[in-house]
Amino acid sequence: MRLSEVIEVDRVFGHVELEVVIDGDDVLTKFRVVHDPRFIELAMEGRHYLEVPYIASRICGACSIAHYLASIKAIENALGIEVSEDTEVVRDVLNSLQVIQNHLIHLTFLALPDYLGVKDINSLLSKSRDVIKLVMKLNSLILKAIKVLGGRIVNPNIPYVGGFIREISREDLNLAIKYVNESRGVFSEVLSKLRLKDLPLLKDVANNYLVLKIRNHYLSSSDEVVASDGHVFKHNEYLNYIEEVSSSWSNSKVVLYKGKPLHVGPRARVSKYLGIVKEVVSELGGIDTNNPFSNLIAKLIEIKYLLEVIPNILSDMRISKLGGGSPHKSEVLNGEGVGVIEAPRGLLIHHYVINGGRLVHANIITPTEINARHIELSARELSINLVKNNPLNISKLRSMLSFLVRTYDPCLPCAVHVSVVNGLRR
Amino acid sequence: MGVSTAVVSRAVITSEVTDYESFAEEVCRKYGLKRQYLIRVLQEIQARYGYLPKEALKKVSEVMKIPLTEVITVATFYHQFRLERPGKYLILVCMGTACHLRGNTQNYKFLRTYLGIRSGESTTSDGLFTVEKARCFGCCSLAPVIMVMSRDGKHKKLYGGVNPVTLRKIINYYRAMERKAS
Amino acid sequence: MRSLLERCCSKCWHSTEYPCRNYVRCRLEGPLCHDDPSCREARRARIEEIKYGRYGFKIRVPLASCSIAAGAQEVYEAVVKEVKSRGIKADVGRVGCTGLCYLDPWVELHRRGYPPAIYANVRPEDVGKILSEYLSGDVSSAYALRYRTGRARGEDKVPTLDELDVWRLQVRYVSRNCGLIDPESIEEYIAYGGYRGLDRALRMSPDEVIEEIKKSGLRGRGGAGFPTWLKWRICRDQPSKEKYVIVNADEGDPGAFMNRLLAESDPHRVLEGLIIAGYAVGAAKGFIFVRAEKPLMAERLRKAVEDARKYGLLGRNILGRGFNFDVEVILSAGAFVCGEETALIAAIEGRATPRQRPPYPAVKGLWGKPTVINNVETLAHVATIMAEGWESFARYGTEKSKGTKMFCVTGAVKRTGAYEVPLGTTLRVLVEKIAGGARDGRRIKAIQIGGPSGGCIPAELMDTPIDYESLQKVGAIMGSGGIVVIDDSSCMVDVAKYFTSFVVAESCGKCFPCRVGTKILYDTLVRITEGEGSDEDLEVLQDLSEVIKYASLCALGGTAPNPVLSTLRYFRNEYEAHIRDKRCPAGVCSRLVTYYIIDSKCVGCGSCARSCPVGAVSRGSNGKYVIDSSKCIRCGQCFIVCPVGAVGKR
Amino acid sequence: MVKVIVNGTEVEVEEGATLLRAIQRAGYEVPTLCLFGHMYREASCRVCLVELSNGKLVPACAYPVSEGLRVLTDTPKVRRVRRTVIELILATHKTKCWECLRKGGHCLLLKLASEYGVEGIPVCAECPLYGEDCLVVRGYPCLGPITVAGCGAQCPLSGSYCIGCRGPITRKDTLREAARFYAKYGVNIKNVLSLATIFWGRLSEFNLVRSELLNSFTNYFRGGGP
Repeated sequence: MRLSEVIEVDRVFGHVELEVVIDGDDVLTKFRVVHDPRFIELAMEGRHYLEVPYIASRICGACSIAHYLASIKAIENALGIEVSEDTEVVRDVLNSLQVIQNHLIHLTFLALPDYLGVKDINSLLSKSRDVIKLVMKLNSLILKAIKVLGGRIVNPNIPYVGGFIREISREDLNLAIKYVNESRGVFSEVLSKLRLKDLPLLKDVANNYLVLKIRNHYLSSSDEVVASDGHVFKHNEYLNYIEEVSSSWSNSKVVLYKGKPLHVGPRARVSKYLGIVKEVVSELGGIDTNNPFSNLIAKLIEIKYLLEVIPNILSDMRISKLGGGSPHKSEVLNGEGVGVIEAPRGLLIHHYVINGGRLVHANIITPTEINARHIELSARELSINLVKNNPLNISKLRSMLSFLVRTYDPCLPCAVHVSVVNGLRR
Repeated sequence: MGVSTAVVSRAVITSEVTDYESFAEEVCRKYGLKRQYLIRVLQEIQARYGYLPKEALKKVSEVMKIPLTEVITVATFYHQFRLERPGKYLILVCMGTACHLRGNTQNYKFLRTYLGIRSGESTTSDGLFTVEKARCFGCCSLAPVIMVMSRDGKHKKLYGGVNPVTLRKIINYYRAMERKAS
Repeated sequence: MRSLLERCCSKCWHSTEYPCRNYVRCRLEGPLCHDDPSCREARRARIEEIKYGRYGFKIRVPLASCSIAAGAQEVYEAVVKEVKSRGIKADVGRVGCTGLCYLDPWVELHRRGYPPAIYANVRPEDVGKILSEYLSGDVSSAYALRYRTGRARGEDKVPTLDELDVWRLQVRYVSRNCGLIDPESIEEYIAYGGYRGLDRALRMSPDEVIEEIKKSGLRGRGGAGFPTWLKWRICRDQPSKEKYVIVNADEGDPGAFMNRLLAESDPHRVLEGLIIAGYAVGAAKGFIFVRAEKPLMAERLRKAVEDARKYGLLGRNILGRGFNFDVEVILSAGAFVCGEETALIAAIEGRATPRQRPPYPAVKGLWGKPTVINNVETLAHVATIMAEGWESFARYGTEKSKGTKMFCVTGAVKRTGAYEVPLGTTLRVLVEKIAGGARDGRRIKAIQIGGPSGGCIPAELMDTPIDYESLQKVGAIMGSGGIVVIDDSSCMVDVAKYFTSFVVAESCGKCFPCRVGTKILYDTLVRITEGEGSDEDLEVLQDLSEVIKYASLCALGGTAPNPVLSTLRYFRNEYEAHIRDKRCPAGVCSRLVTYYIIDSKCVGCGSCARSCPVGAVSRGSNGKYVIDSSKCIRCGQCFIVCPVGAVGKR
Repeated sequence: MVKVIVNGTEVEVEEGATLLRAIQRAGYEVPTLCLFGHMYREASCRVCLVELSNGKLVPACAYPVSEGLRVLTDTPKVRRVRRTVIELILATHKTKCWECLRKGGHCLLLKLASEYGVEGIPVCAECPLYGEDCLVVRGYPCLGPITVAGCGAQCPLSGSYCIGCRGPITRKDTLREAARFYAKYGVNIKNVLSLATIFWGRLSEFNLVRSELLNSFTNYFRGGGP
């Protein structure tokens, strides 16, 4: 039985095509990113290190905070700049808030329609208008919290190399706490109204993943990465284990961990730190971390857990003065550093080499790039299951495969920040 | 219009009368120190010296109790008044419409280059000639027209239909007169 | 009787303290209070003497600013010397200017019985020859005769004034005495019918005077064309006791000199109009606001005021009617903005900045009192209308624009001069027939009418009748009456730049649109004429001009963009030539013109090299001269001085 | 009392009042800049122009009311003229907004300019930070002095320095003054320029900005002084 389908996946961040070729019983899937490269890393080269975060945060509007913070961490790591624990905590909280906001948007607008078996958001609006309204209210609350700590809802400007430009005071934190508490109530309402169908069944063929080791609370950052096989390595040794391979059919590169494909993201984080989030998991009816589709459940879990834990983190802080003062003047002007952070869609790595205060080399590895090969494998597995026993139903195949790609929540603009054309990269 | 506020008085030709203050006061008294006759006072001062010396303006403002800024405002607003000491002969190039169309702009440029007047200035270095643009004299049939006036106002002659050739003759005529006088 | 104005005998009791009501009429038709043939005969003889001189031979020489500039003073002295040295029995009289400037300096010889002959472009050395020819009865070398008497040789060969287009097509309603009477003699003015208007007006009530002016349809000749009677009516109805009347003799328009001509040739007519205006409006004080830059004009007006005061026509209880009115001549230091009513008032009060209207000056003007401001020509018309009756004025002109108007036609015309034509005459008649059309064989490209506030009309629209409404329609304004004829040797962008530079200099700087807007217009035009213009510059010019027009506080700013708007409207192709092909069609904008020497014509005389201020001209190997365009500052001197026209423009 | 019709609504004002009083009484708003109560009512800024029924534009602040006067305060013609007049006023206004006491919301010209879409005023005019807490004073290479206002100075408001996302000011005098301001507080122009390349690197105006800033900056150090 011969079949060749190219599926333009809609309701994702950016443009991607999934090509499925079935010839007899061997199935080939290609995850083709059609975005043209934006050479962001080249744009960063030659820049003064204080300007790099501003460019990094503009790689993509969805997780601009993740890129911004990762860039700051990479610079601080390169120049050996220490920051206080409180600064790290506020940065993690800020990052977690954007993770929540991203999950919300992805769930309601991109993935939920499949989940509830409707065509798209418009039909969803007509059927469950109140849910959408609630989610919007929730989203605006989260954004207000982000504005308090980050200065702006997108492209934050309060966090700065070495701390914060503007002083973050007790009132700011209390204000953020107020918003998060309020949004927790709204989220529980949303959950009650949502009648979630059970997810399609699929076995993860290569269930190895990478997650950032947490420092203290869930989603806190540290400088170590832990793998599914238990191996822990320092973030600046990532090159020994992670390699970027250019794929001939996609503009985005593909990442392998010790030669094997892997996945990152909420499912990886939850499966690694199931212990911490187990009450929430049970409340939401458990999770099969081996099923790629359970990424959606993992997102719900992360939202619920973070909304409960953030207020406590912020209120526990005994800060006197955070940030403000004159600009950061670093004596050290040369160095190489790596900044790693858990972006909403998974592990994000910024690797800078700074010489004379100027960026000489930059390498950014984004979660979607890491997930690329894994999506192809899962898609292959899913198509095999669909085609194997029952008669070929093209439209079902297309919708299921699109649903699968959507659960990975790929963010294509991030995936192609550097050209794949061989030879260009030094 | 050639009136540059940087007041540079080069008294090259020294024989002039310099009783600025006393004359200014006398004129002010003549018009009864009334604010309304400020322009008339300035006109008489200019008639006597060919320009408005700074000292005279200060005196006028003092005597007529008008702020000096106000006096300067009037002195600089009107086209007729000059704050800088003109040369012995004042060449006024008419900028009326007919004269402009018949080439007086080029004549003005020619005079400045021919007499070697530096940009920003309007008087020759030897203080003999000042070249200025003037408002329409009203004898458009003779366009393009220039008027040569001596600083003390005794000599006033108008030349019509000028071009670089005749301008050179006029300049040489006055230079000859000046050489004969000295 | 030494002068018409003195008492003819002891019976006449007229004096400034006890003025006789019929004093004016009595000068010519008198004596009225007593019947004495000798007094009547004395008057007739005196009038005869005024017209034909003591010995029946009168020589008239025009001494107005423009004629003096053309050398009339030397001609006058030559005539006096010639008459004294040859013992000729003749009176040499000074007169005003007829308006035929291209004749200046001219001389008129008039012997009783012989035709009065006008000789043109007289040089002092020609005087002797002309006198002897005329005395011998030969008038063949005259330019024109006022009328023929049939007793002189060569009379038929010489045209009379009425046969010349330049005179025939004119209606000299207000400028009738110009060039005929001695401007500084009140006696001659009265001898030719002067002050009859005032006499008639004082016999009527002020309202009747206003009614008469209303019937005549007279509108302001200063430029706006506001009905004169309405301005007077509003001022008259104001309750305030103290009112003023002002003659606006500032005439700041470059290229316009009809007010100066009128005031220097027939000052009393203007003064008479002012007194009538004062009477009609109920003012006790009048001002004449004249530029110090026109000294002769100011002097003649001041002399007229003195004479009028001396003979009881000014001051207390004029002509025994209980009407007190005095006049003061104010010298303005010369600002174009003073032409605007409120700025003129501010100038008299101290500094010339216009004020927002309303309140209009007629309601609240000089020192807060109701003030009427009229143009020189308007008041001259008032005096003539009152003397001749309103029908004599209403006979001319169109339905809405009545009467005649003086225009100064200058620029590229054969016969530059000031001509008075009835409103409604077309531009073509004025420019081609009266002023003789284009000169030195060029083609007329545009007519600029209305001075810096006016506009440029293309030659195709020359058949537009001259009146307030139709000129407005084609984008120009009547203005004070300055008409500059532009031929194809001038560049319209340069003309617009010239007028804008004038307005930038004259703007009083009070309101933003005019102060800043005109400067931006000027800078844009300079950029265009230097070849750095771009297409959106044209939009900036168009758009900014319209805003300046709407937003400016006074008429100066309101009309400042007219030259730009009209040249953009009719001569857009020239703008585009400057911008797109970096070329000035007329070869005026020096930055876009390259001068070169045409080898075939160059005779190697070297005058171009000598005249070049920057030494850009050098002698080539073949004896011909070459211009180094890198050094050339494009001043055009070589082009001017080259005797054989070997300098070409590209 | 005199009856005046403002934008169709009738209103009564006392004799001799100005049109502005009538307009305000009818509940409409007309911007004024140069009006200063009884001290200065010369209608020289022309910002308060309104349109009469005959299409003429008159300044509301000085135009006396008359019976049955009809006036429109917001026609397209009025808006266009007002916009250009504001531009002309701005052209002659010294925009050293960083040192102006009216910055941060008290600048009438800025309000008018933003309402009528006239650009050219630095972001500093909108930024409330003054004296020590101004980011340039604290040594940050804030691009506020040389970036076009209009964003409400969001970044400085939230604490960080402006990185010029609304495009450069192209007025030479403002750029020179800004360079002096930077030099005065030890902010190196090189940092400012390099930061500016993020958004302005490709703009043609950028060379103008760079040359102006560099010349006046070097003059400053060659004894030019602030």
